[in-house]
Amino acid sequence: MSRKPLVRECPPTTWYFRQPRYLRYMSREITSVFVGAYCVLLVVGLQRLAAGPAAWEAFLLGLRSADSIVFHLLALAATFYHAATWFNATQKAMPIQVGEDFVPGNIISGAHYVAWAVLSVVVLFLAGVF
Amino acid sequence: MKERTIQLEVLRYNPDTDTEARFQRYEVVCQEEWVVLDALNKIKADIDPTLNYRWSCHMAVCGSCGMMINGEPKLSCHAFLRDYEGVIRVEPLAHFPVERDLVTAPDDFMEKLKRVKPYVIPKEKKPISEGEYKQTPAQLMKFRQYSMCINCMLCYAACPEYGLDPEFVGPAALTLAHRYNQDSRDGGRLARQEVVATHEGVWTCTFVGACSEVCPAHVDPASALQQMKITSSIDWIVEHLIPGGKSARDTVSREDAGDIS
Amino acid sequence: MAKSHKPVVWFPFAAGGTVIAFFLPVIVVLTFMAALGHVPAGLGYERMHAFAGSGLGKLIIFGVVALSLWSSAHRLRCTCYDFGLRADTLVATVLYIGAIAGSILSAVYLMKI
Amino acid sequence: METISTDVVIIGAGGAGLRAAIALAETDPRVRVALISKVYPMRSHTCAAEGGAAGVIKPDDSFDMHFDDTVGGGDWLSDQDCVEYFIHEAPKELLQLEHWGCPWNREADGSVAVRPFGGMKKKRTWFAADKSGFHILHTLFQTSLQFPTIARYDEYYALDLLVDEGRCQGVTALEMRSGELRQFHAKAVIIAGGGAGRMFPFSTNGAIKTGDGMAMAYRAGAPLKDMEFVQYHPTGLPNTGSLLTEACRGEGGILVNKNGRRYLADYGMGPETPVGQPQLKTMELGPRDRVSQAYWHELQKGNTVTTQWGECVLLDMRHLGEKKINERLPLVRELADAYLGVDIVKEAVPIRPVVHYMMGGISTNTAAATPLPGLFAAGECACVSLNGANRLGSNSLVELLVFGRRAALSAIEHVQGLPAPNAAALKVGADATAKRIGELFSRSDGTESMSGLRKEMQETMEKNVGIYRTEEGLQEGVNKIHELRQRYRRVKLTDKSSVFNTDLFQALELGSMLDCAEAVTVGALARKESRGAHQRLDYVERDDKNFLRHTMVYHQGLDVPRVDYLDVVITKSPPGVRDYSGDHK
Ligand SMILES: Cc1cc2nc3c(=O)[nH]c(=O)nc-3n(C[C@H](O)[C@H](O)[C@H](O)COP(=O)(O)OP(=O)(O)OC[C@H]3O[C@@H](n4cnc5c(N)ncnc54)[C@H](O)[C@@H]3O)c2cc1C
Ligand code: SF4
Ligand code: F3S
Ligand code: FES
Repeated sequence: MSRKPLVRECPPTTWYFRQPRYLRYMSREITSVFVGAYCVLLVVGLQRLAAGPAAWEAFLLGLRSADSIVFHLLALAATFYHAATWFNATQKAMPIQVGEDFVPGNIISGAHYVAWAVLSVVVLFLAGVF
Repeated sequence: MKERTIQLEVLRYNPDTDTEARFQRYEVVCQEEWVVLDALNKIKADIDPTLNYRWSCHMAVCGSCGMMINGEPKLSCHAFLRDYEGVIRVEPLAHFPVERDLVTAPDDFMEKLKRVKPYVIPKEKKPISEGEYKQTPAQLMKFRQYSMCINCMLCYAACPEYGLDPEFVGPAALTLAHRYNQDSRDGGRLARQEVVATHEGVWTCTFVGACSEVCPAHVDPASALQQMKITSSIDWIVEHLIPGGKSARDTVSREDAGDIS
Repeated sequence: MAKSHKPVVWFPFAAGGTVIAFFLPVIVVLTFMAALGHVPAGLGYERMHAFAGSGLGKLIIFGVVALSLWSSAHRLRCTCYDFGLRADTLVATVLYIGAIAGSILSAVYLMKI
Repeated sequence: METISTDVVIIGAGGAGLRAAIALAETDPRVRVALISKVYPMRSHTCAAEGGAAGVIKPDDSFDMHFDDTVGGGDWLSDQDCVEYFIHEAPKELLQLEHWGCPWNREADGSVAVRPFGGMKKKRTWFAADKSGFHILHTLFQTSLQFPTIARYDEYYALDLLVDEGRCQGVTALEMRSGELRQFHAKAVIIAGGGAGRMFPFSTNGAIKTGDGMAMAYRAGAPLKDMEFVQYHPTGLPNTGSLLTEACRGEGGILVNKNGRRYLADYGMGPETPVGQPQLKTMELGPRDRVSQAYWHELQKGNTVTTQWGECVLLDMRHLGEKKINERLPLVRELADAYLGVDIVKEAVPIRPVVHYMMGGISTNTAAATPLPGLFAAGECACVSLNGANRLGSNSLVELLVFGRRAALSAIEHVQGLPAPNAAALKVGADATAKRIGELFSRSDGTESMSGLRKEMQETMEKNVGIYRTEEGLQEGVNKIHELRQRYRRVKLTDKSSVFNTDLFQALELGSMLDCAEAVTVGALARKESRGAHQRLDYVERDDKNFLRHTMVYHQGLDVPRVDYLDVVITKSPPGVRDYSGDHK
């Protein structure tokens, strides 16, 4: 038998350079780094809040650094990107059938976007932004 | 008819003579509306009879002619020359061993298809003489999309998780399980869970979504797999967190599994 | 092939993903405003303390923090694998423990408020 | 050479082969089955069938009507005992598929839906959108996976039947990926190798439809029956030959010439029916032979539309509306759009007749048995004489099921009590195959190019054995194919590798097609009448006195084959007039 199948490995550490869609996937996954880091910041904030008014004010003041601004920009991008990919995915995870037809995916995702916008406005309002 | 000369760069590998693959460039006079497969056929007939690849239907339904075209998994009978500029690079489907030239070995995929029990395990048996199982158009639509898979394996070539972990049952096979799970005539879901709800089953999928993007039959395996993750999670909760849930489940699934033969 | 216990980690991941999507962007906006020096009124000590002091507030804060932590820990675990880090058990242990620790700490702090 | 011993070998894993395999496994789990196919089962050409499968199921329909439609559609060349058996088995088989999960379209109440089809008096075509064959094939393939007694040999190219003591007892096959020759020893062989449309340059058939099964049986001494009846489908895409299913017309599409006239009314299928209200068995729902022939006449009259792909007529479906088109004809829309750039919702599609189906094939009786003991055949490669001189659309998919199963039952009966094959005797045949292949590889005086010969064959078939035929043209065809068969002995193999050598397989396929082509031309020359798909300009009438008979062609080595005849079985329907004028008159 002269069979000698050639195995062309999928390069384990660089595969995501092969197609643009893989890069898009990886950037979605990378958002977790910033989300995670931001969560740590929230935990720290809670600790400060528990420690009393002075600690809390110091914490707020501490946010005002160049590093913090850069970090916030990144976190903002990451959370927005996460939100968009997540809402776009809902139509896949939970298709809704009404009668024979399925509700078009963009309606399901669209509804999520609307709910998201409303929720965000409510939070901003409660936080006294306007 | 408009003609156009195109350059194809095709991966060649002959186990009889080669130790590694190499690219070979062909120049082919094509017609504007041709697909890549037409160009390959022309090479085979007029330029180089030693070039090997699979094809049959030329209408995107038999699933034989999947290849990487400029790095993207495609049916070559559905890859229109009008969509390409410059040199077109043709390689065998990624993530499968290359038997020769553009011919890959699909054994792993075939084995996985079989593993998911892709046939009706009837909820209630009934003889042919009693006619058809009633199924409303709505019940049909529930699974029809998932029954459209032509087994072309493009999704396997697109899914990096399959490339990284060949144990992964993979998008098309799992979607086929979902197709039967969703069929109103079927009662075999729990039997299929033995494959679906494992690490190599849906849990290797990280929802890259490439499978659905390349699927020529619009099957949307990514969606099927997400849905199965949700049902598998609910199953798990029933089995482990609800008292009596596990034993009840087990009896059902044993009956289901025993029902076939 | 045995059935996987992945749902234990996946279910909270999915819940967390939803929480992140709906809540984190706006929360980031709030602290970002603070970072820029425009602290929203609601972030003042009094109002924050009152909010975190209430039962519902505690629940919401804990839910958001714990689920988001878990979700990002889980996703990071997969990402490590995708980058070629094959010590999955180790990575998972470290990250999940980290997430759990973070959640416990939040709970402790919340109890103090 | 490795020997694989089994009980029944099936060659071909399309609809017919898979149905046979399942029937064997279900009927007797002790029978070992070897299922050989040159492609993975789901690549078989059954997957390309679009329209649907006919079987009496609705209360307003009757077996008698299905019988009359089939016999009349076949221009009385069908064996009526066979048709009788077929129509009664048809609904059972379709229901069986339903129980196995085939996603048939449904009525609102959950019962299966049926659609109208050409030449059928009632709506009786079961369908799964316009991917009926695809769903049938995949349902069968997936169902077959649960039977451990079915051993599959995917991508094995079957070569020669092994015959000993006058019984067919096996076959030789090349494992395509290693290039190794294997011999299969069995007590019975079922051929389900599909059609041979690739003899023609312009065909709806996939690359694999090269008549290997027919040629194999033919070379082993079994006669080919009625090979001159080649069906042209009236509506193919003019460039690729891809089929636009008859369901396009069943759903209400109309055919018009360059003047916008619904020309079918001029060829005995009128009067015109209102647009969008198709009536059964008239106008666009006439039988395929008549509709294709009408195109030819329009071409002669200069009424066709000249396109960059040649002379066409137009298939207009715009009035069906987007919703119905998407629901019932999604594939058609996709095909026309992708390959021709025409959106059927907005434009009429140019189409022309295209070679589609072989009515003829390995001669079998109603029990699916060939005259060679131990050899059975089913599907398009067989001629059980259901389709006569013209197959009705949607009868073929059911034929696969009915006679695939029948072949299995006959084979089981046949193997009872048979001794194990005599391995030494069969090896003689296998060695002959090995020698043949070896010679092909080592041939140094090869002068004929494979693709060159293939092209000449296809051109000959198109030119001389088309929709309308003449003595002169057919004689030329016979001579030319005969010459090509001689030249084929010097065909040159460029690729001498052992692994997946498609150059080799194409050469072998060419050999099969040349054998089939010779049977087609010789049979057509001898049949001096016009009947169904066999139309002669020099003998324009049907001649029941001399030709109410099946043509039987026997292989004679490199010589011109011998032609013989066999009477048609008539039970209750004497030859009559084929009437497609609707209820008008
Ligand atoms: C485009 C199209 C549309 C159609 N639509 C309809 C329709 O709507 N309704 C209808 O009733 N009919 C339709 N038909 C006809 C019908 O589909 C075919 O007649 C039928 O599918 C043939 O099935 P089969 O099982 O005989 O062969 P196939 O499905 O062609 O299978 C042949 C098998 O034989 C194997 N084989 C061949 N040679 C060898 C060899 N040398 N060694 C090993 N294996 C071999 C192949 O691998 C394959 O598995 C259509 C046909 C076409 C082409
Ligand atoms: S799911 Fe789509 S891409 Fe994957 S095998 Fe099926 S048809 Fe091909
Ligand atoms: S690409 Fe792969 S990871 Fe999942 S969503 Fe598709 S199977
Ligand atoms: S040739 Fe059949 S899918 Fe491309």
